[in-house]
Amino acid sequence: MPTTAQPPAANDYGSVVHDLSREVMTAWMTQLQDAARSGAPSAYMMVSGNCVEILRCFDILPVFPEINALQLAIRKKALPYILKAEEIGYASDNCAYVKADIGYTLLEGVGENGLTPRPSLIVCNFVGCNVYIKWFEHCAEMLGVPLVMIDVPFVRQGEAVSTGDLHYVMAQLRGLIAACEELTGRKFDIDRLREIVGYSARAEAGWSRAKDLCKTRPAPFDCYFDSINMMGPINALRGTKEAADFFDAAVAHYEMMAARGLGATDEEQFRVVFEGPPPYPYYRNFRNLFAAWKAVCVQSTYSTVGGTWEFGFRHDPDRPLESIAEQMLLHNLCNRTMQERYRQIRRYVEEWQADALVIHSVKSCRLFSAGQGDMREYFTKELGVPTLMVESDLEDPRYYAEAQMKNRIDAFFESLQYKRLRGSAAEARSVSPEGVSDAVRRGR
Amino acid sequence: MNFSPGPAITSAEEIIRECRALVELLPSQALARARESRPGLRGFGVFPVYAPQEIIHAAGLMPVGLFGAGAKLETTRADSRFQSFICSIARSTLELFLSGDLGRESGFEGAVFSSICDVARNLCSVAGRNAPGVYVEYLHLPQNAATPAAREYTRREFARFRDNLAGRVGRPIDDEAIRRSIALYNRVRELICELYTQRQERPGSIRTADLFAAVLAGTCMMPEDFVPMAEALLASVREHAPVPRDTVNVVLEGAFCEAPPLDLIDAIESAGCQIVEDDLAIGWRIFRKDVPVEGDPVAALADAYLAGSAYTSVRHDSTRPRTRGLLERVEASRADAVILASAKFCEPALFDYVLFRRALDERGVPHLKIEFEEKMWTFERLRNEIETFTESLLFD
Amino acid sequence: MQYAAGVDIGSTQTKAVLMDAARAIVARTVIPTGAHVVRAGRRALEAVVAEAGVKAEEVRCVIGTGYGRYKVEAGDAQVTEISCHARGAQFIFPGTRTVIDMGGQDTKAIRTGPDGSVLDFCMNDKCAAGTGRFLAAAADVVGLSLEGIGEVSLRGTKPIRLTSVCTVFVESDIMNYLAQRKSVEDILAGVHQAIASRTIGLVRRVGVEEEVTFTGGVARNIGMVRALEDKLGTKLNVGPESHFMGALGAALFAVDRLMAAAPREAAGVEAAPVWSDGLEGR
Amino acid sequence: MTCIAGIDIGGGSTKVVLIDAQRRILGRGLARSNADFEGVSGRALAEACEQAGVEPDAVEYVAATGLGRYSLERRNIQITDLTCGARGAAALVPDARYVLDMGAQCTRAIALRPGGKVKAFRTNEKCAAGSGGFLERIARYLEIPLDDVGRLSLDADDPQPISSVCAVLAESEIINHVSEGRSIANILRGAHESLAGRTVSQLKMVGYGLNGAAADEVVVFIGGVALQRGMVAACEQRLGRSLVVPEHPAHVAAYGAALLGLQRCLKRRETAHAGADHAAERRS
Ligand SMILES: Nc1ncnc2c1ncn2[C@@H]1O[C@H](COP(=O)(O)OP(=O)(O)O)[C@@H](O)[C@H]1O
Ligand SMILES: Nc1ncnc2c1ncn2[C@@H]1O[C@H](COP(=O)(O)OP(=O)(O)O)[C@@H](O)[C@H]1O
Ligand code: SF4
Ligand code: SF4
Ligand code: SF4
Repeated sequence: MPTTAQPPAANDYGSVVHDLSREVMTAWMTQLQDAARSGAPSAYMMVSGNCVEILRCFDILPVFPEINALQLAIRKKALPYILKAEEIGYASDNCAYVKADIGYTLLEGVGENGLTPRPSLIVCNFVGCNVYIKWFEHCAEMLGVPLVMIDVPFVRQGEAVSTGDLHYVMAQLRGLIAACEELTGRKFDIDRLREIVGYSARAEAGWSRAKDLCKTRPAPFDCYFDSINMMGPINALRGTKEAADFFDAAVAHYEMMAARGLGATDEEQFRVVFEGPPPYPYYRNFRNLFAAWKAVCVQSTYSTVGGTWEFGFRHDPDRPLESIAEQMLLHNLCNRTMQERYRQIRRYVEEWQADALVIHSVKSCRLFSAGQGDMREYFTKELGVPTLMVESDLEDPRYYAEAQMKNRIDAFFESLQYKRLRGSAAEARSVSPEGVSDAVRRGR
Repeated sequence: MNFSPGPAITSAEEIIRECRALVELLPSQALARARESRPGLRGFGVFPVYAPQEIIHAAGLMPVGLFGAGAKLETTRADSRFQSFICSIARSTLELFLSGDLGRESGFEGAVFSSICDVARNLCSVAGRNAPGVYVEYLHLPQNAATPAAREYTRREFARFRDNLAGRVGRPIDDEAIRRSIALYNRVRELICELYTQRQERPGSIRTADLFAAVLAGTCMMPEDFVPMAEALLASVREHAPVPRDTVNVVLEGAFCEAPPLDLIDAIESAGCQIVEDDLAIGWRIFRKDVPVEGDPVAALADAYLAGSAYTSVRHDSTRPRTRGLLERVEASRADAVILASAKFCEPALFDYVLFRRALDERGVPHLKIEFEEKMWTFERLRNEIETFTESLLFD
Repeated sequence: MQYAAGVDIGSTQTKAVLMDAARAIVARTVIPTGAHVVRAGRRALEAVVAEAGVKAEEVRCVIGTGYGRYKVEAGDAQVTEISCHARGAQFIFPGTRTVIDMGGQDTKAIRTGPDGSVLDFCMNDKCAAGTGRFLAAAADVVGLSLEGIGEVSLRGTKPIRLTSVCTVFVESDIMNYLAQRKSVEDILAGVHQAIASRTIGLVRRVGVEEEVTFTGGVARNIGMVRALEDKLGTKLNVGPESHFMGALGAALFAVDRLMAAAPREAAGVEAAPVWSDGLEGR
Repeated sequence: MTCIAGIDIGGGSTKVVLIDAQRRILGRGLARSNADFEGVSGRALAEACEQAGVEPDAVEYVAATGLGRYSLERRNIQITDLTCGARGAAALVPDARYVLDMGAQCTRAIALRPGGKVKAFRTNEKCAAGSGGFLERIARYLEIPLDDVGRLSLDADDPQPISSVCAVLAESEIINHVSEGRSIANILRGAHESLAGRTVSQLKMVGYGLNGAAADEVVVFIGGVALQRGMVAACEQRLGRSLVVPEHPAHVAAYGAALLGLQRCLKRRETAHAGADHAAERRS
C-alpha cells in the first residue's frame, strides 16, 4: 500500500493506521447497509472468541451488536437508547451494551432504517460472558429470528482444553454449518474454509507482530486507545483478504515508526498496562487524562477479547474447524479464569516492561469487573506493581465523573513521578531531598 | 399462627425453631452440628444454583448449600475484592473463604461453583486464589440442551467432577454409592415437593418463611437427617385444616440464588400476599421426577439435569423457554399474581424480568418487581410497594 | 522573607496554610467554600497573609489543592489532595504509614512511604454516602451542631443500625428512629459506627500499617476518631493540624519549589521544575 | 354530619383533608413533618378542623397514608400513598390515566385502571437526587424561598443540567455552576430538567406512550413538587404534552385517603348493620 511507504507528516503518525482501519471498516458498514436493503443473508454474532470464519464460508454477512453498541457510545448517542431499554424493563444494573443495542432496535428498527440488516440468523457464540445468552435470546424473541446457540465451556483447568470440550464445541459448529447450509442452500466447502482460515492466520500474525513492537521504547502506538483501530479488523473482518492486507500495512507502518524511534507520544514517560474496556462515551477525555502525563499503554487485556494471538495461537488451514473451536475455547481473554488473566497481565507487565497497571472497572461488564478488586490486591500487595483502579462504564455516560477521574489519575501519576524522582535523586546524590518539588505540576 | 394443641404439632413448632436456628449458622457451625452425631464428617460447599449433590454425598461428604451469609457475617475483607455493584452473595461467600470458615480447618474439603453467571464464575477463581489448599471446582453446566452433543458433554462433566473429587478425598466414588445417594435425595426432593403441595392446598398450614427455613436447613444437614425431620413436619402440616384468608396468591420468582432474609418473606406475607409457589433454593429440588437409580448413575444425573430440571434464570434451554416455565408455574399453582423478587445486582434475574413482564402482561397476570439484599433488615419501602400491589388487587 | 502557601479548596471548606522557607507554619485558616470557589480561595489566602502580618509580595509560591485546585487564582501549581495529605501527615507525624482523610464529600485511604510519598491510595466510589456531609445532615436532623455530635455519640450505649449511609436518606431514617423514641446518643453512635465500618473497608484495601494518621475536617469529630480507633484496634494520630493537612502538604510542596527555584532564580533563570517544562507549550 | 379525615404523613410534610359523605372537601391542613408524627398530624388535623368548623373529636373515620401511616394511633385504616395518590387524582381528574407524584423523598409514577385503581407503579431508585428534598436543598443553598423556585425557573434561557444522580454530588455541580456565574434561574431550570428527565423515564416504565403517546393518556401531576411551575413546565416539555395539575396538588394523596376511608366507613356501617340483622335473624 502506497500510504505506508511515505514517511509520516508531523503528528499524523497515529492517524495512518486509523485511516486504514476506517477504510476497511467503512467498506464493511456499506456491505451491511446494502444487505439491509437487499435482504442478503446476515447473522448476529458476538465479538469475543467468535467463529466468523464459518459465516464467511457461506457469504453470510456478520453483524456484531456489540460493535453497534460501541459506536453509539463513542458517538455519544447511546443514552436515549439505554433509556428506552430501561423503559421496557431493563434494570439500571444491567449491561448497558445490551440496553443500547436493544433500545436502538426498538427505536430505529433493524432492517428498516437501512443501516443495519435484519439478521437471518442469530448465532450466540457463548464465549465467557453469560450476558451474551440473555442478550441474544432477547434479540431472537423480539425480532422473531431463529437462534443458534453455541455453548462454549469455560476453560476450567488452566491452559489445557479437554478433548471432551473440543468435541462438544465442534459438534455444535457442525450444527451451525448445517444451519448455514439450510439458510443459503449451499453445501459446505471445506476448501473455502481453509482459505478463509488462512487469511485469519495472516491477520493474526500481523496483530501479534504489531503488539510485539510495543515492547520497544517508545511504543509506536497506544495499545489501549489505538488498538481499537486493529480490533475492528481482527474481530469483525477476520478471514478476509482485506483484513490480512490491513495488518500487513499497519505492521509496516509501525515497524517504520519503531525503526525511527517514533512513539505514540513524543516523550514517553510512563508505560502502563490497561485492564478492562475503555469508557467509550468519554474516550477522548479519558485518553487525554493519561496523555497529559505522557503515559502510553503498551499492552491491554481488552484488546484480547477476540483472541490472545500475541502468545502464539493461529488459526490453522490444515485443521480449520478444530482450530476455530480451539480459538473459541482457549485462546481469548473471555473464556479464561481470573487467575489466567492475572498471569496474562503479569506477562504484559514483565515482557512489555510496564511501570504500572491501570484497571478501568466498568459497571456494565461483570465478565471483566467482578473481582477486579482482587486483581488490584494481587498486583499491589503480592507483586508490588503500582496499580490504579478507576470506575465508570463502557457505554452508559451517566457513570463518568470527570473531576473524580482526573483527581485519581493525577494523584496516581504524581506518586509515580515522586518515586521516580526520588529514585534518581538518590542515585545522583546531587539533588537534595527537596528536589521532590518537581513532582509538582504547573497549571494546565 | 394459631396451632391447635397436640403433641405432633408442638413438634412442628420445634422443628421450625430448630430449622430457623440452623440457617442462622455459618457453614462451619452447621458442619460442626452435623459432626456431633457423625464425628469426622467433612463438608463441601455448593454455591447456588445447582451441582450434583449426590456425587458429593457419595464421596462421604456433607454437601452444604452456600446461599450467602446474610447478616451472620460482617463483610470486611471481601468488600475490597468485589465492587459495590456486585451482588452481595458474592461478597459474603468470599468472606467465608477469607475468614477460613470454608477452610480445611473448619472441616471443609472444598466447594463447587457452576456456570450461572459471570459473577459466580469470577468468584470461583478469586475464592480459589484466596483460599490456598481448598479444592475449588467449577462446573460448566450445558447451556445448549438443543444439541445431541450436550448429553455426552454433561455426562463427561459430571464424571470429571466425580473423578476430581475422588482424587481429592483419596478414594474412588463408586456407582453403588452414588445410586444410594440418588435414592436418598429423591426422597428429599419428594418430601419438599409434598410440603409445597400441602402449603398450596392448605393455606395457613405453614408460612413460607418457615417452609423456606426448612428447605434451607436441608441444605446444611445430612440428607439422612433431613428425611425424618421433613416427614414429621409434613405429618403435622397435613393435620392442619386449611384457613383461607383474604389474600393475593402469588408466585415468588427470581430468588434462586442469593437467599432473601426470612423476614422479607414474612413482610411479603404480612403485606397481604400468600406465596403459593417460589423458586427459593430451587437448585436443591430441581428435579420434579425421581432420578433413576438403575444404570450408570452419573449418566442418570446428567440426563436428569438436561431433560428434567426445573427452569431457572440461569439455565438455558431453547426447547423449554423460561417464560413458558413461569406461566406454567402460575397456572399450576393457581396464583393471582407474580412477585419478581431478585437479588440486588443479580443480572440473570434482572434480564429475565423483561421477558417475564412481557409474557405476564400478555396473559394479564399482575406482577410486581422488587429487589432485595441478603443483609437487608428493614422493609419499609418494599412493604409500601407490596401493600400498594395488594391494595390494587383487593380494593374496589 | 520568603513565604510559601498552600490553599486547599474543598467541597465544604477552604483551608490555607502559610509557611516560611524554614518550613515553620506561620498562619493557617479555614473558611466555608460556599458558592464562590474562586473567592473562597482568594479570601483564605488573604486571611493567612493578614494573620501572619506579611506582605503579599513576600508569598513567592502558592500551590492549590483540593477539588477547586484549578480555581486558586494565585496558584503557581496544582497538586492533588492525595499527595498533599500524605505529605502533610508525614510532616506532622513522621511515623505515618497510613492516612485516612475524611472530608465533606469523599473519604480516602492512603498508604505512604517513610518519606511521605504515596504508595497506594483508594477513594470511596461515586457515591457520597458515609462522608462528612452525611454527618452534617445527621447533625441537622437531631438538631445539634456539627461540633457537638461527636461528643454526644460517645455516650450512646445501644447504637442503632442504619439502613443506608446515603446522605439523603439519613434524614428519614433518623426521623423514624426518633419516632421510635430511640435516644439521640444511640442514634449518633449508630451513625458514627456505620461510617466507620465503611471507612475501614476502604482502608483495608490499601492495607493498614501503623502509624495511622487521621486528616480532613472529620478528624475534628471526636466520635469519629473513637469509632475508627475501636474498629482498627489502634490509636490514630490526630492533632490541631489535621483539618489543614491538605493545605499544609501543599505549602510544603510550595516551599520545595521555592528552594529548587532559588538558585536558578539567582542566576536569572525562570523558575520551573525541569520536567514540567516539557508539558507546557504544547 | 359525616366527617372523614385523610392524613398523609410524608417525609417532608403532613397533609390532612376532611371530607363529608358527599365527598366534598371541608378543610385542609398542613404541617412540616418531624419525628413526632403523632403531634404533627394532630396539628395538621386541627388546622383542617378549624377550617371545616368541626371538632377534631367529631371526625368519624381516619385513613392514614404516607410513610408515617403506621405511627398514627388514631387511624382506622392505613393505606399506602400510591393507592391514595391514584385514587385522589382519579377523583379530581376523572379521565386520568397516569399519575406523577413527586414528594420530598420519593417520586412515583402510577398507571391507572379505570376507577382510579393502581395498574402499575414505579418508585424512584434508592438515590434521592430525583425528588423534592433535593430541590429544597438547592433552594436553601441558593438562599431563595421555596415558594419562588418554580417561578424563577421559568425565566431561564440557558438551563444548566446536572448529571450526577447523587444529591450530594449534584450539589457540588451546582456550586460549580454558581461559581461559573450562572444565573439562579438557569441553575434551577437545569435541576428541574434533569429531574424531569428521570421522572419521565419512570412514567414510561409504567407504560406511558408505549403505543405512541395517545391523546387520551391524561397525566396528572401531584405532590408538593407540582407546586413548582418550572418543574411542571420541564416535564411538559419532556413529554411534549400538557399535564393536569389539580388545585392543592400536595393534598391529593390525603384526599384519596379520605375517599377510601369514606368507602370503608360506609362499608363498616353497612356490615355493622348487616351483622346486626344477621344476629337478629339467627336469634329468631
Ligand atoms: N469543628 C468541626 N467539628 C466536627 N466536624 C467538623 C468540624 N469542622 C468540619 N467538620 C467536618 O468536616 C467536613 C469537611 O471536611 P473538609 O476536610 O474540610 O472537607 P472538604 O475538603 O471536602 O471541604 C464537614 O463536612 C464536617 O463533617
Ligand atoms: N410552597 C411550595 N413551593 C414549591 N415547592 C414546594 C412547596 N411546598 C412543598 N414543595 C416541594 O414539595 C416537596 C414536598 O412534597 P410532599 O408531597 O409534601 O412530600 P412528602 O409527601 O414526601 O412529604 C418539597 O420537598 C418541595 O420540593
Ligand atoms: S457483560 Fe461485558 S462482555 Fe458481556 S455483553 Fe456486557 S459488555 Fe459484553
Ligand atoms: S445473585 Fe445473581 S448475579 Fe449474584 S451470583 Fe447469584 S446468579 Fe449471579
Ligand atoms: S444519593 Fe445517596 S446513595 Fe445516592 S449516590 Fe448520593 S449518597 Fe449515594
